[in-house]
Amino acid sequence: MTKTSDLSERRQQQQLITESAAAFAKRELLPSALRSGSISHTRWQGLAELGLMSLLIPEDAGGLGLKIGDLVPALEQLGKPLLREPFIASAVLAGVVLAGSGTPKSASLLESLAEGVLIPAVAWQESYDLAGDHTSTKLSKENGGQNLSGRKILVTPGDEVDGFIVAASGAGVTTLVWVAANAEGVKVETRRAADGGEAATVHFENVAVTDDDVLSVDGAALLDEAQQLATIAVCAELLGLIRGAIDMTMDYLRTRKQFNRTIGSFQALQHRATDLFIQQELSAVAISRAVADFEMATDSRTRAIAASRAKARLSSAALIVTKEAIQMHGGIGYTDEHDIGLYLKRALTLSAWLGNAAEHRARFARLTLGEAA
Amino acid sequence: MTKTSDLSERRQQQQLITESAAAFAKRELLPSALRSGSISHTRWQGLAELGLMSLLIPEDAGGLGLKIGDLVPALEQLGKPLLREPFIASAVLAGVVLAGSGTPKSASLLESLAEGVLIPAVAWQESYDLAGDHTSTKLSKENGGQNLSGRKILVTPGDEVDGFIVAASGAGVTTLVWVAANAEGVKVETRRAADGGEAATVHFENVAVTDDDVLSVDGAALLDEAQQLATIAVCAELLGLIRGAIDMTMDYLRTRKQFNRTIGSFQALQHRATDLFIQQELSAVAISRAVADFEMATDSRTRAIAASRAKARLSSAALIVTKEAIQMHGGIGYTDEHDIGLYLKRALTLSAWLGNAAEHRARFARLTLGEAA
Amino acid sequence: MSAPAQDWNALSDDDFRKVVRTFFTTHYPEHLRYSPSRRRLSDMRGWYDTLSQHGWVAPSWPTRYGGMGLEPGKLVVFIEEQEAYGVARVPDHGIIMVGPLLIQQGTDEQRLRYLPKILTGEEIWCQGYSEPNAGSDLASLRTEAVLDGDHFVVNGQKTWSTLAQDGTHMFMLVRTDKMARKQEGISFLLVDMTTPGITVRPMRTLSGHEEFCEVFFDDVRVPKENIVGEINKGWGVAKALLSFERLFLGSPKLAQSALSRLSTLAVLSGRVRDPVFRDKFTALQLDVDDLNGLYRRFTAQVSDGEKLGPDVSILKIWGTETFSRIGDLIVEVSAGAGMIDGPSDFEGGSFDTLSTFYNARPSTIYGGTNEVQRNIVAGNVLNLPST
Amino acid sequence: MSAPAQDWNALSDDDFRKVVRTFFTTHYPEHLRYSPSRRRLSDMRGWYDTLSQHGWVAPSWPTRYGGMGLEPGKLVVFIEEQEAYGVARVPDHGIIMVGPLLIQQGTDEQRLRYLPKILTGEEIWCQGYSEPNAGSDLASLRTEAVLDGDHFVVNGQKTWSTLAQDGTHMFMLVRTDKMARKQEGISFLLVDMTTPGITVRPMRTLSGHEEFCEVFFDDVRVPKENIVGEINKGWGVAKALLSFERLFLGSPKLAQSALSRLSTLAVLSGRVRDPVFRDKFTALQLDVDDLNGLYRRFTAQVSDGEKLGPDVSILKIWGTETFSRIGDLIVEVSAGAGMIDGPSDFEGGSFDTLSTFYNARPSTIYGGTNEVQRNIVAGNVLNLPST
Repeated sequence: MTKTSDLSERRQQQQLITESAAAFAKRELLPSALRSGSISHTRWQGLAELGLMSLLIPEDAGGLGLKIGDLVPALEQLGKPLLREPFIASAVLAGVVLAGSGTPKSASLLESLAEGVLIPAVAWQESYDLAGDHTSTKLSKENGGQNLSGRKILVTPGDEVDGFIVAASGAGVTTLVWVAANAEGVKVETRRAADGGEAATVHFENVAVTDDDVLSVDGAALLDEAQQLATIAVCAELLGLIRGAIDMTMDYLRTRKQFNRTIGSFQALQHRATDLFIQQELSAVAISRAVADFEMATDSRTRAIAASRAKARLSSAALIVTKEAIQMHGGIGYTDEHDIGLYLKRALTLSAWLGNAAEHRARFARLTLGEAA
Repeated sequence: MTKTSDLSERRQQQQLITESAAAFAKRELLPSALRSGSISHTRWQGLAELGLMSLLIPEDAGGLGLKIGDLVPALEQLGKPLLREPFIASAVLAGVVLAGSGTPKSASLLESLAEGVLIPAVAWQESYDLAGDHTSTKLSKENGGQNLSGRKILVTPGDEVDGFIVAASGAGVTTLVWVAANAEGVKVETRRAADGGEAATVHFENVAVTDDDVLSVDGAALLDEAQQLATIAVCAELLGLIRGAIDMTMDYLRTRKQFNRTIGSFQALQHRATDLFIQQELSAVAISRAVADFEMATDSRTRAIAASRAKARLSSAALIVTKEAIQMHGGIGYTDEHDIGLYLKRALTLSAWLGNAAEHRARFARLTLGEAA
Repeated sequence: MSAPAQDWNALSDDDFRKVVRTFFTTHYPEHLRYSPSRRRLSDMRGWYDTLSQHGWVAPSWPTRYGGMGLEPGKLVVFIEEQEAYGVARVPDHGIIMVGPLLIQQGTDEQRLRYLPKILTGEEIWCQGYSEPNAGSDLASLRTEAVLDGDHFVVNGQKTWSTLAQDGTHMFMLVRTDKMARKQEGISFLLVDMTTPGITVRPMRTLSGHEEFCEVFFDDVRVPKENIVGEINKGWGVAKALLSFERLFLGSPKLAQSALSRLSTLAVLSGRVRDPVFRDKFTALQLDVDDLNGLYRRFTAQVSDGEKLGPDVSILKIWGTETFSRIGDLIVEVSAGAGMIDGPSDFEGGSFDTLSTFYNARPSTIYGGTNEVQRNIVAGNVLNLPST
Repeated sequence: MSAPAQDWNALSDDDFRKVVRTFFTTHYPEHLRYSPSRRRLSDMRGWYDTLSQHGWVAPSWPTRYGGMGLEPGKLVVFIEEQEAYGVARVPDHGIIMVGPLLIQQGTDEQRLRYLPKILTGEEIWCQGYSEPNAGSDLASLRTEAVLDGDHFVVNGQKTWSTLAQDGTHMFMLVRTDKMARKQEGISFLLVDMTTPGITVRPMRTLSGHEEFCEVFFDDVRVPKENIVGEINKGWGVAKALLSFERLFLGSPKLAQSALSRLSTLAVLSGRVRDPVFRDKFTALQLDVDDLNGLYRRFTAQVSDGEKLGPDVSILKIWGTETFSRIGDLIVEVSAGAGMIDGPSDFEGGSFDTLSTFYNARPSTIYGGTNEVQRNIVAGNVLNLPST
C-alpha cells in the first residue's frame, strides 16, 4: 500500500509541476521568440520562480530532490512553444554538477541559479563527436597556484553566460573547475546556432584557478551523470517540440485548400501524417523507458544506455517530423515568416547537441553489443 | 560517319535479337512455369535455336562475337515472363569461361552448348559471401594424374546439370577444370531455391582430372570476366522482371475495386506506384551505364565496378518492387495461386545470386573508395 | 480439470518470470522450439493439453473463467519468456478472440457453452471475416444469413480464414439485412464447422504452407441462439474484437522473435562484428524496444478498464513494418544463402533465411491492411477531413 | 559583342572538357567558388560579363541565336565541369526559361527584342507563376489582366518569385478570361519590372537569405504585344516551359555538388574511413550516378527533337529527394557541428554543415511539389484512375 500511495503522491506532484509549466508556457512563451535571438532574463527569472531550477537538486543541497521523471512532463510543456532559454544547459547540466560538487563555491552558485540570477555553462566538449577526445584542456600546478589552458567548443549557452564549469585533465583524472566568464585569459567566440541561440568556442589561456574554484577533483562520474540527465531532458523538450510541430501541421492540413480541396483530405498526406504521429508516440514511449531505466540505474553504463536509447529516437524523430512539417506546409513553410520553420531550426539544434541520433545509436551499440571488430 | 553507321547497324542487330527473344517469350514463357520447378529441355533447345547461346562467344570460337549490350534487351524480354531456364548460369557464366579456355575439350562442350544439348554449371563459390573465401577446393598432383577435392555451394543450376567448371587452387593459381556430373567422387546435394529452381552443394572427393579436363591453368582472370558479365546479365533479367511485376500490379490497381472505388485511384497507392516506376527507370539507366563501362573496360577493376553498380541497384529495386507488388495485391498476392508471388520469389533468387545489393555496394565502395579502416 | 486458480499477480515480475521460464523449460517439447512458421494443430496438440492441464491456456482471461488473470505487466513477461524460449502459438483464435469477446458481450449460456471447451482444447476456433470482395473493406461483405424459424440459413464465401482446416468452430460476420446501409445489417455468428453445407479449401501461400483457407457456405443452418450481441448489430461486436485484434496483431511477439533470429544469424554468419550490420541492427533493436513500450501502453489501457481508441492502429502498423524490416535485414545478411528455401547450413548451425521474410508479407495485409490502418489514424485520431 | 560561333560539338568530349575546365580556371573568380547558397546578381555581374564576352552565356541555345549550341552530351560535360569547379549560377531564368521559350514559341520581334539583352545581361528575368492561393495548383491563379486599348491592365499578386528583386523583367501567367474553366483563360505575359504599379517585397527564407519575393501588381499597364502565344492559351505555353523546368529542376547539379560537399566533409571530419559512413555514402553515390543517367536520357530526348513526356517528373522527384538525402547525411556526419549556422572549423578547413540541408528544403516544393509530380506520373504515365 505504501508503494501505491507513494506512486500516486508522486503523480500528483508531477501533475502540479506540469500544470504550472504549462501555464507559464501559455503565458510567456511563443515560438517567434526564437527570432529575437537573445535570452530573456525575465523569462529566466520566471523559470526560477516556478521552482524548476532546483527541481533535480538534492534536498541537502537546497533543492527539491525530485527525479528526472518529475521534470520530463514539464519540459515537454516548455518545449512545445520552443523555450529559447538554456534551461537544460544551465539548470540541468550545470545545476546537477554544482549540486554534486558540495563545495562552498558550488553552494553559492547553486543559490544564484535557483534565484534565477546566474547563467552557467558546462564546457566539456573539444571535438564535434560525442565519442571524440575531450581531454586536451589541462589544469597544471604552477607557482603554487593552478593554471587552466585549452579550448572548448559548442559551449552552450555561449552568450549571456556568467561562468563555465570546465572539465580539465589534472593529475590523471578529470577535474571540474569554475571559471568566471570575465576572468583573465578567457576568450569567448560565439557561433550562431541553427535556432538563433549562441554556442561558443571558449579559449582558456593560463587562467588562474584557485582552490575554491575546484568543484570536483575527480569529477568524471559526476559530469557523466549530469550529461546523461541533460540528454534525457533534451529529449523531453524535443518531444514537446514534436507535438507542437505536428499540431501546427495538422491545423494547416485541416484548413489549407489547394485544387479545390482541403489538402488534409489527400490520402498520400494522410498516410504520411499517420507516420509522423507514430514517430511522436514512439518518442513518448522511448522517453518513458529511458526515464524508468535511468531512475533504476546504479551504474554509469546503464545510465548511458538509457540516455542513448532516448536520444537516438528523439533526435531522429524530431528531424523526420519537422522536415515533413515544412514539406506539408509547402512554400510558406520555407519562409522565415511562418513559425513552422522555427520548429525545424530548433530541432536541428537540439538533435545535434549532446550527440545526434547516429552517434547515440553507435554508443548504444557499443554498450550493448560490445566493441566492433 | 563510320562510327554512326556502325552504331546504327549494331542497333538494328540488337533490335532483331530483341524481337526474336520477345516472340519466343510470348510463345513459350509463362510465369506459372516456375511452379513446376523443373528445367524444360524443349525451351532450352528453343533458346539455342534463337542463337542466344553463342551470342557472346567470340567468332573464332564459333560464336556470334557480340557484346553484353547486344544481349541485355533480349534478356529483359526473357526476364519479364520469368524465364525459368538457367540461361545466364549455363550460357553466359559457363559459356564465356568455355569460350575463353580455347582447349579441344572446351570447344566440344561449347558446341554442345550452342546446340542446346548441354547444361553446364560453374562451381566457384564456397562461402555465402561474395567477398568470402572461395579457394579451399584443391587440385593436387598425385600418382602422375591430378585430383580434385573440395566442396562448392550454391552451384547453379543444381539439377539436370551435365557437368561443372570447377575453380580450384592448384600451384598458387586458380585453375579451372571440367568435371562431369556423373564422374566418380562427385556428390550433388540439391537445395531448393526460392524460385523453385535448384542450387546445389557439390562435393568433390578425389575426383580424377585428366590434362584434357583442364580448361585454364591460370584461370582467375577468365573466371572473373565471366562472373562480371553474368552479373550484368542477371541485372537485365531482373529489369524484365521488374517491368513485368509493375505491369501486373498496375493492371490490378486499374481494375480491383474496394470501398466502392478502383483501388488505383487511392492517392497513397498512386504515389507509391510512382516510386516503383522510378525504381524501374533507375534500374534501366544503371544497366545502360554498366554496359557502356563494361564494354569500354580494359581492366578487371573497371569491369567489377560496372557489374557492382548495376547489381547494387537491380537487386535492391527488384525486391522493393516485388514486395510492394504483393502489398498492393493484398491477400491474393500472398497466395501461391496468383502469379505476382512468383515475381517475388524469382526476385529473391536473382537478387541474392552472384551477390546481393549490400554486397555489391560494399564491393563498389572498396573499389572506388579504397579499403576501409 | 484445470488446476486451482492462483494469484500470479501477487508475485514480483522477476519471480513470475522464473516460474514461467521453469514451466517452459520443463514442459515445452524441444523439437517445437523456434518454429519458423505457423504450426498446425496436429503438431501443437500435446502442448495444448499440457497448458490445459496446468490452467495456462488463457493467460489474459480472468481467473473466474479459468484464465490466469494476468495483469498487463505480467502478460508481457509471459510473452517475453514465450518468445525467448521459442514457444510456438497453439491455434489461439478461441483464446485470444472468442473468449474475451464472450466474456465481454456474450450471454451466460454462451460463456458456459463455449469457454470451457476452449480451455480444454476440445473446440478450436477460426475466423470468418474477409470475403473475396471484402478484404480490408469488411463493410462490403455479402455472405448472408436469412432467418428461417429457429435457424439462420447461411450462404456465401469467406476467405483468409487462418488454419480453418483445423477449426471445429468459426466466428463470422454475416449480412442479416440486405436493405440496410453498409455497416448496418451485419450480425456476429458462431458456427459449428461440422454443420452440413460447409466446405473448407486450404490455400497454399507464397512460403508453401497451407496457412489460410477459403470456406464456402451452402444453405448452412445455424441455431438462432448462436448470435453474439443483437441481430444487425454485429459491426459493433466485430469492432470491439478488431481493437483486440489490432492489439494482438501489434504485439511485439513477431518482431521480437524475428530480432532474436537475426541475432542468431549474425553470430552464425560472423556478421555480428561488422560495423555496418551493427548500425542497422541497433536501429531495429530500438524499433523493437519502442514497439514493446507502445504495446505496454495499450495493454495497460485495457487493464485500466479503458476502451482502446482508434490510435491502437499505430501498434499494428509499427509492429508489422518493424517485423518486415527485420525480415529484410535477415535476407540481406544471409548473402548468397538468401536465395535458398528452407534451412541453409552455416558453420555454427542451420538457419532458414527466408521464413521471416515470408511471414512478414501477410502481416502488413491481414487484420485490415496497413493502408486501412493509416486511413483510420488520419481520420479518427488526427481528425483530417475524409478524402 | 559576342565571339564568333564555334562548333563545340565537333570536339571530342574529352577535348571539350579540357576547354571548359581551362575556361573556368582562367576566368572564374576564386572567391565565388563553391557558394553554399544562391548568389545575388551583384556578386555575379562580373562573371555574367565574362560569359557574355566569350559567348558562353547560353550553352544550350542554338548558335544562330547566340548560344553555344551544345548537344546534350556536351551540355552534361559543361555542367559537370561547372559543378566540379564550384561555379555558381548567374541569375538564369532568362537563359534557361525565357530564351528557349521564345525560340520555340515567340514571334521574330520578341526574339529580336529580348534574346540579345539576355546574352549581354542587360535584362534579368524572373518568374511570376505562383500565387498565395495557387502554389502547386497553377490553374487556380487569380492575377488578372484586362485588355484596355493597346494594353493589358494587370492586378494581383505573385509569390515565390526567385530573386525578383534583381529582375528587370518578369514572365508571368495572368488570367485573361474569368469566365473560362480553370486552365483556360490564362495568358503568358512578358512584363518590364519598371512599369509603374509594381511592388517587390523580398521574403526571408529559413536559411536567412532573401531568395524569393512577393510581387504586387496594381493597375500595371503592359503592352498587348508582350503576350507570348495566343491570348487565353497561356496554359499550353507554360506547360511547354514546365517540362523544361522539370528537366532543369531535375538536373543532377544540386545532388552532384552536394555529394562533393559530403566527400569534402568526410575527409575534413575523418569519417571517410568509417565503414558505416562508406555504406551510406556509396548508396548515395549510386543514386547520384543513376540520376545522371536519367538526366542524360531526357536531355538526349530533347536533342533528338522529341517532346518531353510527363515521365520527366520522375527526374525532378529523384533529383530533389536524392539531394535532400545527401543534405541529411551531411548533417548526420557533422555530429555536434550540425547545430551551427554558417561555417564551422574542422581540422582541415571550414565547412558549412547546414547549407545543403536548407537548400534541399524548397527543392522538393518549388516547380510543382513532389506530391504534384507524383500525381502526374501516376495519372499520365501509369494511367491510374483519377482520385
